[in-house]
Amino acid sequence: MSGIIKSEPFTLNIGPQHPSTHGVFRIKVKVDGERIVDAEMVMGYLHRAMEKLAEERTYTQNIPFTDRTDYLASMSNNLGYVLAVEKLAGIGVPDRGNAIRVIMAELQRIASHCMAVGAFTNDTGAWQTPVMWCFRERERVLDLFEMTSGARLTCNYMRIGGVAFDLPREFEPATRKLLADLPGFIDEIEGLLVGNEIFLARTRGVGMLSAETATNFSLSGPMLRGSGIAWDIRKADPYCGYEKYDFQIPIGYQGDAFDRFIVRLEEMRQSVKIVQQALDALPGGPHSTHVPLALRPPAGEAYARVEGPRGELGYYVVSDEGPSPYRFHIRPPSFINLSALKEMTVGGTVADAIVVLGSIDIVVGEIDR
Amino acid sequence: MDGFGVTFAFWVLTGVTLVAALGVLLSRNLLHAVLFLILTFVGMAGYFVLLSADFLGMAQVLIYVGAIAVLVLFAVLLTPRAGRDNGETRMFLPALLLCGTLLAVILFVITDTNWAVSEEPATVSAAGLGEALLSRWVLPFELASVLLTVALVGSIMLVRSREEEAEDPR
Amino acid sequence: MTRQWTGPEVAAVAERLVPGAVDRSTPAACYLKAEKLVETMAALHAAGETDFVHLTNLCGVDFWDHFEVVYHVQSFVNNAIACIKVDVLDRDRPAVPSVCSVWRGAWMQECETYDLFGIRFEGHPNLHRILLWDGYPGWPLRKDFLSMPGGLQPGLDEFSGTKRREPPPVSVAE
Amino acid sequence: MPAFLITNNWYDFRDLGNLSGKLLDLLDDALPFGVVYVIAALLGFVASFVIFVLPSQLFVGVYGERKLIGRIQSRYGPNRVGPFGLLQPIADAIKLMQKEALTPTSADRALMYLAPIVFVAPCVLLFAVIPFGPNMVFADIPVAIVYFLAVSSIPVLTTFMAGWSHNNKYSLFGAMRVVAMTISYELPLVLGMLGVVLFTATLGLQSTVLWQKEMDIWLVFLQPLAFAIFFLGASAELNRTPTDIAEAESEIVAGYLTEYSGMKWGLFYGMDIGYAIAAAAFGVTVFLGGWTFFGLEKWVPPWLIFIGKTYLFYFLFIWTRGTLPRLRIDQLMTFAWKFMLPIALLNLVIVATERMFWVEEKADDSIVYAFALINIIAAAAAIYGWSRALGYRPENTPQKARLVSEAGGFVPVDAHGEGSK
Repeated sequence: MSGIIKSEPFTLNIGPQHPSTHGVFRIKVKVDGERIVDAEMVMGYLHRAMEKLAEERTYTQNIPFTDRTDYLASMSNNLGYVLAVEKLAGIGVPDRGNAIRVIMAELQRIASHCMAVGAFTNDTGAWQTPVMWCFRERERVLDLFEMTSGARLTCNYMRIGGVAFDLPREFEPATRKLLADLPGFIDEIEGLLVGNEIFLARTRGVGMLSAETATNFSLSGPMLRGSGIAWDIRKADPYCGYEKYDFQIPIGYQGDAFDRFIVRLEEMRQSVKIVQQALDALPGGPHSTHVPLALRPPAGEAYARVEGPRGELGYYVVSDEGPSPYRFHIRPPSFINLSALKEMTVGGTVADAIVVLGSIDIVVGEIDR
Repeated sequence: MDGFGVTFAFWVLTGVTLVAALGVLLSRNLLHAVLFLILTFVGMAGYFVLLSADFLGMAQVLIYVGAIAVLVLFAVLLTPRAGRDNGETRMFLPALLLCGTLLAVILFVITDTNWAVSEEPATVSAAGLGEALLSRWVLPFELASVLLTVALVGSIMLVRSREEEAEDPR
Repeated sequence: MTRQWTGPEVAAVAERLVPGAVDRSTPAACYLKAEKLVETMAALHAAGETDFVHLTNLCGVDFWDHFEVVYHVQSFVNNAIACIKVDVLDRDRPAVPSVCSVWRGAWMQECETYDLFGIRFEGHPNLHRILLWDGYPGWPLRKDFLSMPGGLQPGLDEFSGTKRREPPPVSVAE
Repeated sequence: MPAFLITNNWYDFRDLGNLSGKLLDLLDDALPFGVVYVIAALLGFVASFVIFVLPSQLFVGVYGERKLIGRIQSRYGPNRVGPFGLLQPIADAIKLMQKEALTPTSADRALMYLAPIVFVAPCVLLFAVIPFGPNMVFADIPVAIVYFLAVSSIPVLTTFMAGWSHNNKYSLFGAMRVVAMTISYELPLVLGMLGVVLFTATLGLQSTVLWQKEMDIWLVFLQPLAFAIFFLGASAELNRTPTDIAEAESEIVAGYLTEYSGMKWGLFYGMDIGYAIAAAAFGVTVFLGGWTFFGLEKWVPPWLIFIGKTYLFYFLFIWTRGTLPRLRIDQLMTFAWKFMLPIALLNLVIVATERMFWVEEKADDSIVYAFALINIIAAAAAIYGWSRALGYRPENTPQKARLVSEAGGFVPVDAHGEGSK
C-alpha cells in the first residue's frame, strides 16, 4: 500500500513506559502508516554510573555491583568480573571452584534464556502462556541459587579466587532432578512454538542480519550465532575449564528473530549437558583460594570475557596498584547488540520492531549501567 | 402493528434522522460529521423496517453502517488534518442555492405525484427481492456493479502519486 | 585457546601495512597514531593474517594528563584478540578519529565514550550523549569530574551548571 | 414418547418462552394498546441480558476465562475472593467503579464519553434474535442472520470513536487497525454465511435451527469451510487473541483502550466478552444445531443445551487466546483477502451446485449426508491446496538450530537448508 497512497510519516514513541521495552527504554520511531522509516534509541533512564562508583570501592566490594548490571544473569556477571581481577592479579582458582563456577554460569544461562524466550514470545503476542511456563522452570533454577548463595536474583556468589560458599548438601540431588526435567520442558516449549504457523509468520524473516552485518556491528552471543557464525567464547577461549566439557555451538540459518529463538532453545539443551557433566565430575578440595580482602593487584590492565547469556560479557580493569580499580569498564552485550537495532527495524512494521527488540533480549540495567 | 406504535416510531425516527442530518451539515469537525451521517443511515434503516422491508433495513445497516461508513472513516483517517475545523469554505452560498433548488424540486415531485396506497401491508421477502434483482432487474443490477467497479478503479487512479506515474512505463 | 596478540606483534603487522602508523608498543597493547588510526584499523580489518573483523570492546581511560582510547579487536577465523590503543593528549579538546567507517557497530560505544569522557570522535555519523541527557555538566568518568567547573560538587544535591525550573511563586492571600 | 414432548402450555418449564408468552398475552388483554410492547422489550432485556448475558460475562467471561487461562499457564488463576475465587469478577467490577475515570486534556470529550455507551447497545440488541428454545426467542424475525451481521458491525464504529477521541497515537493506531481489519473480514464472513443460507434457504435463526433438526445434521458438517471462516472472522472482529491487533498490548499498549480507565474501560471489557458470547451463541445456532441435540432436547430443557453449547464454543475462544501468538496486521489482511475470500467464494460455488442438484433433481433429503462428506473432503482439499498454492511450505522450516563443535567464522547453510559441519 505504501508508495501508491501518499501519507505523512509521524513520530511514535515506543517507551519509556511501554509493555514491551523490558524496562525503561525508548525507541523513537518515525512511521509511515505501519511501516517504520526511522528509528532512534533513547536510553540512560537507569544510568547509575556503575563504572564511576567502582573506582571508589575495593575490588571485592565491586562484585555486588556486577550483580546489578544484568540482573537476569548475575552469576555470569560476577564471573566475568572476578576472572578479570584474577587475570590482573594472577590468582589461581581451585578445580572445585572452577567446576562450581561452570555449574552456576550454565544454570544462570538456562534461567536467563527462559526469561529471554518467554519475553520474546510475549512480544509476539502469545498471551502470557509461554512466559509463564518459562517462569515456572526459571523459578526452580532460582531456588537452586537461593539454596547456594542465599539470594535469588542478585546472587553475589563468585569471589576473587573462587566462590563464596561451598555447595550445600541438598544442592546436587535438587540439581539432578531439575536437569532430568529440563529437556522435557524445552521440548514442550519447542512443541508449542516452533511448529506454530503464527509464530513462524511473526518471526521468520524479521530483523534479518547477515553474518557480515552482524560481525560489523560488533554483535555477540545468540545474535551472532543466529546469523550463522560459530563463535562461542566457551569454545574459542575456554575459561574455568570449559575445554573439559563436551558441548556444541548452536547456530542459526539466516539471522532472523526465529533463528535467535531456536539458538537460545538449543543453548539451554547444551547448558543442561554441561551442568550434567560438571556435576558428574565435581572434584573435591577447597572451593576457593585465600585472597586478601584489600587486594592490590600489580599495575596493569586486564580484559577478561565470558560467554554470558546475552553475548560476550567483557570486563576491562586497569590497576594502579591501589586498593580499588583505576578504571573499570564493562562490555555490556545487550548494549552493543542494540547497535544494529535501526538496521533491523527500518522497513518493518511497528509489530516487527517489538519482535526484533524481544529477539535482542535486552536488559535495561545492563544497557544503562 | 399499526396506529399508535407505528406513528410514534415514525416521529421518533424522523426526529433522530433530521437532527443527525443537520448535524452532518453543521458539524465543524469532519469526524463528527461522519458519525452523524452514520446515525442518519441508522434512521433510514428504521424507516425501511417501518415499511415492512426488513431485509432492506438490515441491508442498509450492514452495507451503509458496517461497510460504507467504515470506508468513509478510513478516508477521513487518510486525509491530512482531518480533525481540523473545516469551516472556512467559500462555497457556502452556491451550496445553499443548489440544495435549496434540489429541495424545491423534490418537494414538488412529492406533492405532485399521485401516490397509490395499497390496502394490505407490503411484504417484500428476501426471496422475492433476490428473484426480482436477478430476473427482471438484472440489467440495472449488473450496471450498478460495473459502475462500482469503475469507481473503485478510478479512485485508485486518483490517489496515485506523480512519482508512481513517472515510474510507470505506460 | 584464543591467541592474544602482544603489542609488538600488532605493531609489526601494522607498521608493515601502514608505514608510520605505530606510535609505540607495550607488551599489552600497540599504540597507534591518531592521524593514521582509521587507515590502520581498516588495513588490520582487511588483512588476512590479522582479520580483525569484530570490534569487541571500545572504551576510554583517563590518566590525568592524557586519555587513552582502548580498542579490543578480534578475529573469528584466526581466533585471535588484540588490544590497540590511541593516546589523546589534548585534554581540553580531546578528539580521536571515529572508526565507524571500519566497524559500523562502533557508533554506540563511541557515543558512550564521548558521553562519559568528552572525547570527540571525528567523523562519527551521530555523536551525541547517549546515556546522560544533553547539556549534562561535565564528563563523569574523568578523574577530575568532581572538581570540574559546572561539575557535581560534593555536598550539593543539585548540579550547579543547570538551572532547575523555579517553583511557581506562591501568592499568599491577604 | 409424546408425554415428554415440549408443549405450548405455560407451565412447561422446559421452555420459558411459553411462560413469558402467556404472561404477555394476559397483559395484552389487561393493559391499553402498545404498553405490552414496552413490557415485552423489558422482559426480553431482563431475560436475555440480565439473566443470561451478564452472569455469563462475569462468571464465564471473566472468572472462567481467567481460571482456564491460569490453568493453561500452569498457575491457579483467581482463588482468593469467595469460594474458589468465584467472587473475583464482582470485586473487579467494584474496583473499576471506584477508579477515577481520567480524561486526557486534548481528548474529544463527547466522543470519548459516548463510545462506551454506544458500545453496549448493539450487544443487547444481538441477543434479541438468538433462539434459546423452540418458543424462547424474543424476536423471531425472518432476516435474523442479516440482522445479526448488521448489528454486529456497529461496535466497530464505536471502537473507532474510542480510538480517535483520545488524541493518542497508540489509540489511533488501534482504531486504524480495527477499521482496516473490519473491511477485510466482513467480506469473507458474509460470503461464508451465504453458503449456509443457500443450504437452508432461510435467513431466520429459528428456522435454521429447525432445518438442522429436521435434516438431523448440523451445519458444521455440511459447511465446514463456512464454519472455519466464521470462527476466524468472528475472532478477528472480536479482537480475540490470534487477531487482537487492535489492542495488541505488546505493540500499541492497549490500542483504542489506552486512555480509558475506570468503568468506561470496564464497559468495553465487559461488552467485549458480551460480543464474544453473542458470537458463540450465533455460531452455535447456525452451525451446531442451536438448542437441539439429536433428540436430547425432548428430555433436557433446550435452553440448557443451548447454554452449554455456547459455553463450549466460548471455550474455543479462550483456548486460542491461551495458546496462540498474535498475527501482524499485514498478515491478517493477506489472510483475509488472499486466503479466506477465495475459499469462501469456492465454498459458495460448491454449495450453489449442490443446492441446484438437490432442487433440480428433487433428490431425497438424506442426500445431505453425501453433501456433508463431499464438503468435508472439499474443505480439506481446498485449505491444503490453496495454502500450498500460496507458498506454504512447512517442510522447509528449520525446526532446530544447527550444531557445530568448533568455534570459527561463518558457517554457510548448504543448498538444502540443512547446514552442517
